[in-house]
Amino acid sequence: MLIPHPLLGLRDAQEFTYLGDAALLNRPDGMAEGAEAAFAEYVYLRDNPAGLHRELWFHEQGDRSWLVVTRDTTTHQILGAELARDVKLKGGAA
Amino acid sequence: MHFSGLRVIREALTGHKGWKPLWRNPEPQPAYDYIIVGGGGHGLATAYYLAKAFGRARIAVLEKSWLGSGNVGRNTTIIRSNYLLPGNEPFYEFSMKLWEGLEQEFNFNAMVSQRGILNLCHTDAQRDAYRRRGNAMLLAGADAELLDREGVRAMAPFLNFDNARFPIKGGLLQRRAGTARHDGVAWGYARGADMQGVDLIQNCEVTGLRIKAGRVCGVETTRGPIAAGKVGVAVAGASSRVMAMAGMRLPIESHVLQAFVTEGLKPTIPGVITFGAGHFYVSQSDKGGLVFGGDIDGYNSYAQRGNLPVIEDVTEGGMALMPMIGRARLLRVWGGAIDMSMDGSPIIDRTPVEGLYLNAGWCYGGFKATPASGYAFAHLLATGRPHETAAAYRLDRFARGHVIDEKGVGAQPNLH
Amino acid sequence: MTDPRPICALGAAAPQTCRIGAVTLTENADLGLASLALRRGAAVPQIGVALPGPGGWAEGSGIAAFWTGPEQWMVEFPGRAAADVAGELIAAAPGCSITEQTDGFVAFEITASEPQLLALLSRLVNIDPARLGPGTATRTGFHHMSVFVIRRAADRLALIGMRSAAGTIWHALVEAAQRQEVPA
Amino acid sequence: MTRLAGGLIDRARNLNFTFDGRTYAGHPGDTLASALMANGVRLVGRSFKYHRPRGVFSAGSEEPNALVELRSGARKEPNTRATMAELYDGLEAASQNHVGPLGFDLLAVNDLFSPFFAAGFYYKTFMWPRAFWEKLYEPAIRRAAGLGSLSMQPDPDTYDKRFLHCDLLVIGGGAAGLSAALTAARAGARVILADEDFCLGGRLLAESHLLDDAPATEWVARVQAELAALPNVRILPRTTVFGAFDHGVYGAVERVADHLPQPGAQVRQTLWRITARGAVLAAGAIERHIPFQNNDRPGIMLAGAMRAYANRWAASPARRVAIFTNNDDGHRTALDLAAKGVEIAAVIDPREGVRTQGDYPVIAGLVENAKGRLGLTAIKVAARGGSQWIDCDALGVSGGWNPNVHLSSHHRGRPVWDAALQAFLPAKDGPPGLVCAGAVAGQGGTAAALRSGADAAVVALADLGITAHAPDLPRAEDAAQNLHPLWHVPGKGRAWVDFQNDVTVKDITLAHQENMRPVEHLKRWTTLGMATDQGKTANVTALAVMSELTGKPIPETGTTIFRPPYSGVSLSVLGGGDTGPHFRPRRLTPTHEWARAQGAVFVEAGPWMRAQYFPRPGETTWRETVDREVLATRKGVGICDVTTLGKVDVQGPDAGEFLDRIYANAMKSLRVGMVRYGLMLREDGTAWDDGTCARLGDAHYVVTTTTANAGPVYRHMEFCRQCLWPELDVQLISTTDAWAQIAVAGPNARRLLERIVDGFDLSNGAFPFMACAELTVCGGLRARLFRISFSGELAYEIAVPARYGQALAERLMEQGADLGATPYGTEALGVMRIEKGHAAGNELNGQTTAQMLGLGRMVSTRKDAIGAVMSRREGLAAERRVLVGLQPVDAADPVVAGAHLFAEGAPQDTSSDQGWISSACFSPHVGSAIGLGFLMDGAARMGEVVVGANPLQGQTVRLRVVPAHFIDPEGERLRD
Repeated sequence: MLIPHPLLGLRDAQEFTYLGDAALLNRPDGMAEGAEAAFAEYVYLRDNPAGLHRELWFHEQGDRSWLVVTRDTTTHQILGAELARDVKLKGGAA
Repeated sequence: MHFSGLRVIREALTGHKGWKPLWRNPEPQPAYDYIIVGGGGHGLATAYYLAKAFGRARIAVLEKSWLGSGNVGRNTTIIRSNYLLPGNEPFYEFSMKLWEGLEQEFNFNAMVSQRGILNLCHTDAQRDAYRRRGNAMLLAGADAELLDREGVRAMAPFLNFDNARFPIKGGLLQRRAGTARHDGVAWGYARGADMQGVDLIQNCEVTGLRIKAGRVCGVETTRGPIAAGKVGVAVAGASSRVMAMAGMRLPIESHVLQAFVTEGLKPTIPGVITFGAGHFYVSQSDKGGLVFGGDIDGYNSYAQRGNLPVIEDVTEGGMALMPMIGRARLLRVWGGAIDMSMDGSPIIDRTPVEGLYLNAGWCYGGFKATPASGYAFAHLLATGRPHETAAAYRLDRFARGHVIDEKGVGAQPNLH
Repeated sequence: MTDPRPICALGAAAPQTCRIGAVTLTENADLGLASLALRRGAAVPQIGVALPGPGGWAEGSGIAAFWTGPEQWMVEFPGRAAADVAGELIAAAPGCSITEQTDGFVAFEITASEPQLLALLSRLVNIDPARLGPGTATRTGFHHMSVFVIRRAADRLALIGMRSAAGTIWHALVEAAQRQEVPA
Repeated sequence: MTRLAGGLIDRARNLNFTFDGRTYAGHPGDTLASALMANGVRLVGRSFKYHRPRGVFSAGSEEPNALVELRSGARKEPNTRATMAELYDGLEAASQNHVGPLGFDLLAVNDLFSPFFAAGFYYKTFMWPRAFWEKLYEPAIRRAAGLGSLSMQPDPDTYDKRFLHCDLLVIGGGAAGLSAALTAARAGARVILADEDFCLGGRLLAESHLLDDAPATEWVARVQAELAALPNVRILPRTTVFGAFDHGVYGAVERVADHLPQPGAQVRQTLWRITARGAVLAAGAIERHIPFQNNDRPGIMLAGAMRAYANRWAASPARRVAIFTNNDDGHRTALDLAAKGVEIAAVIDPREGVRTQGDYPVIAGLVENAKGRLGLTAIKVAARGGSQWIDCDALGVSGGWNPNVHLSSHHRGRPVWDAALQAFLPAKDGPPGLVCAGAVAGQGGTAAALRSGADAAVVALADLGITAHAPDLPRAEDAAQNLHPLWHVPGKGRAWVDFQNDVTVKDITLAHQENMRPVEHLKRWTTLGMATDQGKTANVTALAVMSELTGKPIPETGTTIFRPPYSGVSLSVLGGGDTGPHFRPRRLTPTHEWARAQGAVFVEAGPWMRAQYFPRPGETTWRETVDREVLATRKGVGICDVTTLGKVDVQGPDAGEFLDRIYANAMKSLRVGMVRYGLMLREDGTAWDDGTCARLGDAHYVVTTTTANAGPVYRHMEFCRQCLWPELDVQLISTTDAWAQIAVAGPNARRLLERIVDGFDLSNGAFPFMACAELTVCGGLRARLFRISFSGELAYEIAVPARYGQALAERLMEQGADLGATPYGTEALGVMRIEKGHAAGNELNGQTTAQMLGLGRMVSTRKDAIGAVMSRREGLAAERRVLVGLQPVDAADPVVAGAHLFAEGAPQDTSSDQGWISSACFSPHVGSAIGLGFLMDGAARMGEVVVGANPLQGQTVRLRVVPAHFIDPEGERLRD
């Protein structure tokens, strides 16, 4: 697998560590009302789609950037990758 | 038709004319009391026990492809009950006991072979953890032995004892563990279920769940709608896709696990051996192939195939552990989509939809659970109550904080 | 009281060097290193070398730098391992986050003719040589670790990895060079 | 001898080799198979199940029969295809899978009983008595099964792994591959041309027809020379591309030295990991056979292979041969062999109105049986006039060709049936970027293959934005095959479909009868296609037979997809990167060499090697050593390298806020110059990691992690920084290796340190417990000092740049000689932390909570932090097992980690289980073994006696529950 790093181009996926669904960017507010239910969903439930999946990869053996990669889980085709930091600053993962 | 050695001889002498189909190819009926979605090992076992042990009738198994095409058709065939946590160990030990009488029960040789599983340890902390686990196994009525280095050497002298990065310090041995012929298990259950009158319907994909007023009343399939009293879903690998039809999100990610087999070799390896310092486990099939595996590829996937780095990584682990396998050749690699749950343990539970039941989240360990999973799921479907050994496998354990996390790695499926 | 004597990453008092066929491997024990990260809104500091963009390595006068991550660089101070290079950098780049890294790493300098160097590279890391021309640097996987690979010139490569793994890295380099030497 | 004239072998040189101990001679250019054939050896191996005698069947990697054990000793390589083994001088080969001599295999008795061994028979028997399976049946089956055997010795050869990058990977160096490579090369693309053979040319080498009026080898040589001269082309002969993986990554194995007599120090094989922007699959086609009764006799082989042996290797399996074909290609074999002086007994061709194309008789009919147990002697031909036996010593069979689509379905795309060609063509949804050419794409004629190779290259390169043009290609034949489908010859007896696994038409019929009809059931029930040849010559034929039985067309009966590897790959080359002591990186502490000189025994701690203990002369057990180290530390001063703890530099104006969010407890409020113990939770609320957080400046903290979690914690911190709170101005960098950190512990610790610091006030008032500072030591050496204690003693950790770690250790020992300075290792460290009740990896095992660890109050409720919310879930809050100390009632009793805890008198079973012992050691301070454990309601049970049960080792010990502080419970020593 090759990950299209937005700054470094195609890189061997072996350099990366996978975390999971990019929805993990949207951490609930721990001080808010009903936080426990929101966290239970955040921590444990996943869409797990067969198809396009926005997901977090960490360039652990590279530049230490977290990326949001859009990948098809049925074909492994990758449609794009962004710096997770930029995605979060733009308002989080949809 | 009863199978036996005598029968084989008689048929051999009369030109094999008497063999009957192992199961029928029935047309789907308009309605059933019980529909099991998924004709893999767990689905077939569920139907079998539902009919045989719980006396239920009007049961259908719907399989989108061929019977046994689930993960029962592509795994490394290991059976064991060497678990630590009380939510798991009694269940897997129950499964082990079912394995031990399985072939006689369903009159089909699934080649259950109790040649033992040896988990190697390489540090003192690992040995402490194995001791805790071995004791948990004994306390639950299973068998376990703690071997020291020399004990391991006596069993497996070909391991790398002298030149290893992580020296072998000992191992946890479960002698009753071993392997079973995976396809044989599926076929044995399928044949047994069919003999009990269960309709096994192949090439019948469920495309929708019919739910009225919070209650399931049937399924939509590629072969038309079928009404049902209760629906049990046992489609590990695709659980999220099927349960999405009921509007549910699951604590599951689908991942790919690769497995490997070498060309056939004369007897080389005694039982199952797992490498505690690298991701590698191995056994030898009756045909002589070394069957081995390792870690999952680690990313969400339904593609049923993996990538080269894991192939190299697993093989590297094998070479580090038993360098004498180097001149064997890898014959085939395959990958299966598996349900990786958020705590590494399965789910056998009712769902918020009445009459809809879920059997899922088997991670890479569903095969060994096949008998108990089928039995416990049948118990739940038939009685509405969880089987005593599967009572912890609840869907709400995550929200409530009763996770069953054998590895202690938390809510990250690719680490389990 | 005498000054304590440093040792090299490979464990000896003097750096190792080794010639295998056309390849020369040298432990560069004199390389001073400090990391530099920009704080929010900070301007890129003037430190005597133009800080390069992603994948870049640039040389100034007695100083060099390579990109390590978004708004992060490693600054090289050749021959100045004994100096407080981080302290100097803090002075030169006020308002930046500077961390001394000299002892965090071991640096190996590799020289060989370009074809030999590229053949060696193919045994070390999965980086397309076409994208690792002179003046580039990148961090990548190497024997279950990560290393920085710097193409200092057509015939010079530096490989910088965890100091504690110096022995493993050295072994891997020597072995790769030896495999290269065996006539195929 | 059946050596013919001509061929691509070097007759000037002889190569001697042995097969089953007999010496033969061949020539450079031979394979083991061709050399055996030229020497008249027909019986080469035995089949898997019935141990039927077998000979060479093919001329390539599809070979199902001619498997040998190659070489000897530790280099013995089982299941090697004789057709792929390039001959070298001194080659040793032995037949395999027989008991007794190859010609008289005792296990051939299986063949007599074959009616009992029909498809799936073993699923129906061997069930009683139950215990007999493992004891009797299975061992017997295992001994009979398998093929070759391993030497059981480590592989002595070396292997290489390399990466390559290219624009176009051309797989296959035949007509299509060469033309594709030439096209791409001339366009300036970076090209890799890989072929599994040792000569380029593919099928061109096996044919007699001309290219531009010259032998095809001339064109091959010209193209090869041009390609070899171009800097943008790399030719990889002897290289099998075995797998197509994601995003243009291909795995290939080059057999670098397998053809050399002495592999010696040379790399034997190289694993190439090729990243290709595009690829052309030009792997040719594999001929299929036509099953008939006893069609597995040695001497019966693929007609195309027979032609290849004649043309390329100048070898014929016999002087008198027959051909059985359903297409024109079989006639070509007859012509070529006849031209070489081989007698053609007949060409048997079932097609209507086929005439001879040369000087050989044609019989319109079918071959329906064969004679000659150890080598063919005659075939029975059924023709219109009736059946007759025809004497011949070899038979070439051609049932058409199956395109070699394997790699195109490695992404699980299904091959597509082409009714006109009667063959499966590559999947439409094959690997992106892979274009098929030549016979793979159904373009099997030479002219068509040449053209389609060039076209494929143009198309593949166009995708990459590279313009290429087809070169001028030589004139070549393009004869049609005129194939008439014939999948097997009906009749009695056994007709083999899958040779190696002994799957016959009858087995498929039985599978059909028993409703094992889906192709996957068929394969699994009969073991079809599961042999070392992966069914290359069997799968499509089997499908066709099943299709005949079901009455459904072939594509509806099923297709099978292929999985990697294309052909067997040695585990040595796949896993030959980092093995043995180099399996994983070995990280050494800065004091490693020094510790070694002190006689330290080392232990693996994850990737690190740490000093476990420092035995002294006269000490006979490790316990003796560890007790001494502990007591010396507690009485005087001990020093221990703790560099392995993870260290992360946290800087920036928001560093404090950031740390507040990742630690369960507060950090922002930490004063500059102070250190605080920190507990990190996972987001699921479980305790994860602990360490210290030191504030070195307003915007500068240094965080330590446990050794094991250094990597994961850093990753998590970057996740928090980049993904959760990018608005915080904070920068992170690991400094684990940069600092040599040494613990100095014991009542004399201060006195010792005072001797090395450069005028720094270490008094309790100036530098109290949990203080930190940056300072210099030993006359100007930069250092950091932390007053923290893991041992429970007055203790410090001092850090200096890593290169000075050894010097610092030496200096401390030197300066502390009169203070009792003693180096201690991880064992003594463990003993002291257990005595002090500090949690470590055994307690922080990812399954415990802050509450269980007695740290519940550290989880602040006044702020949001990772894991805080989930730590309050009912299941976690209800957890009653908490950390306690355990001491044996009888001081002589052992305490064992991993034992389970029970109330006295309670039954020892899962339901009564009250906890477990997590850590244990002998405490020289207490004078007995002690332990830490998690016990139900432990805090309320101080003084109670419980039972520690270790049934695994037959131990049951009475233990008193005590506070988890065996030493200095008030913490006076460390604050002193």
